[in-house]
Amino acid sequence: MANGESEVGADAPAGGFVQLLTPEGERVDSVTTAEGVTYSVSFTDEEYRELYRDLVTVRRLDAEATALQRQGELGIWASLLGQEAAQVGSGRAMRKQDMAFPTYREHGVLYTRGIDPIMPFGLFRGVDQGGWDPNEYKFNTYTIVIGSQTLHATGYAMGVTMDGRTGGPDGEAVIAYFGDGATSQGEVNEAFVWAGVFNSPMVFFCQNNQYAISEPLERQTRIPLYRRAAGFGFPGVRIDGNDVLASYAVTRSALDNARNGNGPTLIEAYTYRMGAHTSSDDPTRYRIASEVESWKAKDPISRFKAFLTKQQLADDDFFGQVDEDARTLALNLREQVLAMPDPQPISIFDNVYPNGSPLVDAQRKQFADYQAAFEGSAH
Amino acid sequence: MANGESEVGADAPAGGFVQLLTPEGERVDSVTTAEGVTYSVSFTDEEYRELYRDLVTVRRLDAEATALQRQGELGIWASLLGQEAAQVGSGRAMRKQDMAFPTYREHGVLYTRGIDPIMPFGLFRGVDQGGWDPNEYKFNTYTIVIGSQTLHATGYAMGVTMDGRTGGPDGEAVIAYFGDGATSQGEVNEAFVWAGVFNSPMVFFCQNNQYAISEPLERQTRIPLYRRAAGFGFPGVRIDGNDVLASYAVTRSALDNARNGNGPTLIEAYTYRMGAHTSSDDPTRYRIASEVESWKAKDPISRFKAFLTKQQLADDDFFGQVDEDARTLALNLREQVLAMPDPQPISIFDNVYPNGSPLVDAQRKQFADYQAAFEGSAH
Amino acid sequence: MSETLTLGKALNHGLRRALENDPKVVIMGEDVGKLGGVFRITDGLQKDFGENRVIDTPLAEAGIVGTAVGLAIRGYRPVCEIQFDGFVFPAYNQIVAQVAKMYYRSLGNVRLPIVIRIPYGGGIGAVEHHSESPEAYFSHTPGLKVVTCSNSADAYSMIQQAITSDDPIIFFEPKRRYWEKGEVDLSLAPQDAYPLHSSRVAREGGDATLIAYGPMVRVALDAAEAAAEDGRNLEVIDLRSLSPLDLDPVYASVRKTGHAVVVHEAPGNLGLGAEIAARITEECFYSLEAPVLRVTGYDVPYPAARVEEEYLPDLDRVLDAVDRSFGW
Amino acid sequence: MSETLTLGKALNHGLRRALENDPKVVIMGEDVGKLGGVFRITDGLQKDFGENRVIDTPLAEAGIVGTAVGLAIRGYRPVCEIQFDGFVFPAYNQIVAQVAKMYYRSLGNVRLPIVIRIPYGGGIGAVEHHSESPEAYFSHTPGLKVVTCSNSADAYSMIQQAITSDDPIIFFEPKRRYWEKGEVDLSLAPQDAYPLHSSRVAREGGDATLIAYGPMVRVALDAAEAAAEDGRNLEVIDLRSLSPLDLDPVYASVRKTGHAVVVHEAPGNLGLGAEIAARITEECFYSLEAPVLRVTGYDVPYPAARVEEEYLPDLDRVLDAVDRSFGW
Ligand SMILES: Cc1ncc(C[n+]2csc(CCOP(=O)(O)OP(=O)(O)O)c2C)c(N)n1
Ligand SMILES: Cc1ncc(C[n+]2csc(CCOP(=O)(O)OP(=O)(O)O)c2C)c(N)n1
Ligand SMILES: [Mg+2]
Ligand SMILES: [Mg+2]
Repeated sequence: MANGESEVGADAPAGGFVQLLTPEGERVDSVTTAEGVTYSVSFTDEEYRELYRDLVTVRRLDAEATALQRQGELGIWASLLGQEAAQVGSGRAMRKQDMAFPTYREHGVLYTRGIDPIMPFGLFRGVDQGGWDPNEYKFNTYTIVIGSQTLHATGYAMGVTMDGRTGGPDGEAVIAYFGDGATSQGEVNEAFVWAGVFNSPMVFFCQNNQYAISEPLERQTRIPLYRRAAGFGFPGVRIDGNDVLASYAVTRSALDNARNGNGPTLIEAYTYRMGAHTSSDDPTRYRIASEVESWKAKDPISRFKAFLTKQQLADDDFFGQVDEDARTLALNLREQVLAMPDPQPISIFDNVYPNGSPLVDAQRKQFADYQAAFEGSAH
Repeated sequence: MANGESEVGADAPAGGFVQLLTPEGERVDSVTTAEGVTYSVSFTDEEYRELYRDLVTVRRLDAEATALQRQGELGIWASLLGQEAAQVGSGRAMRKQDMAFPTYREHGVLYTRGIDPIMPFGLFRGVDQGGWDPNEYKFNTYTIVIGSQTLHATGYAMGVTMDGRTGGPDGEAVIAYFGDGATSQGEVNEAFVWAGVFNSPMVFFCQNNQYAISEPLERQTRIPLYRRAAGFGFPGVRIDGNDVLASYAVTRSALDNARNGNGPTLIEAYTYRMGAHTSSDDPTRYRIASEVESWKAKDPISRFKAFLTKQQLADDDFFGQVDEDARTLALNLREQVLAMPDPQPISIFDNVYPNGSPLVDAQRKQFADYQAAFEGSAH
Repeated sequence: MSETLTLGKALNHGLRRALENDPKVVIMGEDVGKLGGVFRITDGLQKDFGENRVIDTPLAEAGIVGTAVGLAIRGYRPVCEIQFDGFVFPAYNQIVAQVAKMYYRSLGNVRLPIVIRIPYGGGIGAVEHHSESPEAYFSHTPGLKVVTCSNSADAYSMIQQAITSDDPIIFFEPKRRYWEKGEVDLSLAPQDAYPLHSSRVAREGGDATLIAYGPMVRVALDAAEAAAEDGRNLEVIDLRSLSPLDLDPVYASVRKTGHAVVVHEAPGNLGLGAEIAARITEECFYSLEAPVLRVTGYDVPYPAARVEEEYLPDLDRVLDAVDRSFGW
Repeated sequence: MSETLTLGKALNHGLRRALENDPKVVIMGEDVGKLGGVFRITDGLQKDFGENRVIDTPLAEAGIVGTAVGLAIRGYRPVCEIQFDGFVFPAYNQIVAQVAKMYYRSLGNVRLPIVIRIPYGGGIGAVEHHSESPEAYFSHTPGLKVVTCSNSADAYSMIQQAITSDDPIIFFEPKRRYWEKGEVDLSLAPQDAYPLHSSRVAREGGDATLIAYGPMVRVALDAAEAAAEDGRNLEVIDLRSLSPLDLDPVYASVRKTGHAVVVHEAPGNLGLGAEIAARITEECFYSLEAPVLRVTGYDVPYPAARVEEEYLPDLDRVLDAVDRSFGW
């Protein structure tokens, strides 16, 4: 239960969280927080099934990426395994006009925005730094420096206000993603200051996956993270981050508040990073198997499958088909990754400045001459 | 009333504050906050009179500094006018073993630590950057970059814990001073994170004097500043910053909590900067006279004088003597300032590195040779 | 329409023009609104353009630059004021890791037409952190452009050119020259003014080349005056653009004079003088009659006000270097 | 007691010695405890010295360095780990405005014996911000000392020397050399080792002088090997100390060879090569047969992994520069 004391579900952390679907796949009709805010969802059967499809698809694509990395086809991969519900729910909660500022792990959000999942693979393969047009996709480039994107999001949101694009259901809202570790960064807290002072149309979406690489949550805070918002004068809500329905309901409500001109909200999605931090990491050095096991029981997909099954919203044919479709997509992704051309060496001199620079131009020319001479020589 | 809803005194801001002496000079016996913490003081008559003496003295010294600046004897001066109670109360609340980390405005705290008031004048006259030994005086050098000292204080406090110097009444505590504007800096919020995570023996003492140069409080926050602490998991208390008794009582209690191992507290001293930000500033450009007038009625010294008079703790002879003594101290300060020698030009090469540097040595020598040649020449 | 204006007032006029010419231009920073900035460079602008165009921000430099990035992504052209040189460092991460790199990162998809104005340099009798010259930290950073002005006319035009440029630009303002007067043609459109990233011969001469920028141009010109009395004709080049450097006029001059002295306030070690000396030597190896000499701040933290004159390059130190060059 | 150790393991041993030798030494940073650091440089240290000596900190670099300042005032000797070069910038304000200046500010009363370890440089196929060479930003800052090691023996001794020094030191670790092996004498006390702030001739030769540091020393040595096959004898100098620079061995070499090439990964513009070139020219003006040439990273943001080899100086580019120097 958000900000409240009562708990929902045996699996809730102290202080509770908003949960609309239990780990066992039971639907909770609605949750009313201590502040009197009620959260619920109403989806058609088809919409429920599509949410399931999203969850399975993003997990499957993620698994493919992990495999590609192991096979040496990607330089690194930051897996979202375990965080599918947080990402799919919040991503689907966005409206068309909303803008997202991701970290390096929001592949699931990206997918739900309707963006071709290949988009971030240039970054992870090492052929580019993630070069797309944020305004075209309403999805900023991945940000690797922890926390910096929260200020970008806040500035963008200030611009939304200045453009007069808040104050009604057609208004625009902005969502900034970040992790539990990021909450310690000064810049993130400055974003909280700014969003409060300018009443910006912002949702701060914190995926608390319990770890910042090896460091457990206690290294970042001694109280639940959602309570940080109170210190800056806006609401903080904790959700069961493994419950796609809670993620959807609370994010949708917060985004709508923002677009209506009611200012920012912090959402803490309480979840778990099931895999390594990235493919370079070895989590066995800092956490015990039983902890991972206990989170397996809260898996976002199996609970949703259980729900669909119990409610007879889907059958094995459907599940099989979803798996099959996801597999096709994944294989397609694999092909696209393998087909990615390496950048031209000379391209390292491109896109340094919109207006160019004589220094860079001179170096480009020198480089070209050197390359040419080289190719001409015995080497 | 701290964190609570009920107000004490007609002059309290919304949300209330801890006040033990009203603007009219009425003593409030004790204040119990919504959290059930009771604050009170019990001073001997002599101690009350000494507090008054402190207040008058630091104001008088400050006025002398302002005059010295106008006369061109100081490069700049950051006046504490109006903030005497916050500083004297919190300064006197420190125990001998406690350590303070000031900004550039804590002349009153410095004075109550028993330090010769001349100490920071090297900085303001431009003969040095404020060069004293923090450990000798248990008072760090003035910090000009907004907020940075809060992290230094937190690190020092971590060291106190590591040294096993907390956990009892002899324990050490650390107090960090900063302004309302500083609360927006990322580094200050990182200090809150750290102090919370390491349960550091810290008091964060924020003098909310309503302005950061020209910017009013609304530019930094939309809720009262003391509530920031809740976001980081430790208590925040607002006090009437113009009430030396509240400042003393709450700071003493917070420092004692810290030294006993109970972790950090944020104190917001709600006060007002009666003068300009510094001697370089022109406050008429951004605030109206009536606002300043309304704060005059809450003057920390006149209320204390009224209290002493009403309680017959002091008479005109005493007040006259205090003024006279303060005047003597101020004239003494003036003489010391005027007698401050200018630094030797060559001293710019001193104290760059504990172990020296050949680069600096070479430049020192070159400089000396150049100076010598110059003096030898026609110039 | 030529007027005599202080450098500070010329900047103020330039900013006003920029606000008039493009509704997407916004000014943001600490105290830039009601107060008009601690140096009054933004004086009167909030009054005339409103709180949405001239924004008093929270006291946090990373926030100023970080939100400017977001505003730029949204289509705005933010002009950030950093109150003093020594206070830009909380924003350093945003500047070097985000502002400088987003165009590259996004393969040219994101332009950040951000200008970061920084009053810099010493000589005003201030306390610590108020007199620094951090330009090398930015000039060494690919993706940023760095410029500085030395006189009112340049101040007026260059600030407008910087704002209309799509490149992220660090705009250094020589704070101790804010009160120096000069002629400004207020009718000059930015596109007709001298190009932003070009250096300029500020004084012609054939005997030795003085290279300076920002607050030191005046010192170099004064030194040249004094040298002229002794029959030595010094050419003075005002760099104006610190990144990229425009050194062709410098090379041309050095090929003519054979002697070069670079002057700046920043510490010498890895200051701009190092790069300029290295490049001159590479380009003019056979013309140089002496190594390029540097007259700079010393490699110590900026000293207390009462000794800052010892730290700052002055006419005598410049002439001494010229003498040393001739005596090599 | 000589052992073959990787550079990373040598650092680990050096840190262990430092923790053993002085109870005031504390290691702090992100993931330095249980994980032993993302490069395992602090592997096993928390286990053996406890959580008060090897501290996993919150994820905030300004906090790491800022609290280290306070710990140092309290009498500790903090060794901060910054996880990667590109993540030092949130701490930049604390480093340049506090760590570098507190000794000066306090007239010598406050010593901050802080070491800030930064794995730096490219060549490991990483994503953005993980391959940068920001040493010039620190070397330009008075009050800081800056060192880097190029081999296991130096790594072992230099980290201990840096920790025992009372100066604040930025310690750059050549991350792509972490896995290179070398002989280390583990019985060598830091005070008996080669002095921390001295450069060293890594290979003698009389025809041209190569100046390199950190990860590029290996490249320079390989280039010298290759040149030797062609009959050219290159002297290689490993700078080790980046601030202050110890250039006397460089001058001696250049006076002998007349040809100098500086090699570093950082962008050329205002990189250390600029300062070194300027100083060599000043000191060895009449010995130089060609200008000092620089082989450096280009003045672009660090590129994507699949083209980083094009960006990084390699043997061929070094030899090309040597050729150009001889052909001047
Ligand atoms: C400023 C900065 N410091 C350090 C890092 C290295 N780093 C990358 S991810 C990470 C942990 C992030 O943890 P969290 O914010 O919880 O996000 P998660 O990876 O768990 O999704 C760290 C320390 C970085 N990218 N940026
Ligand atoms: C990082 C930084 N930015 C800007 C400044 C310039 N500056 C000096 S004092 C000040 C306002 C501080 O306000 P507050 O924290 O409320 O303290 P007060 O001066 O009111 O006591 C500013 C912006 C600075 N010193 N440091
Ligand atoms: Mg995490
Ligand atoms: Mg204030």
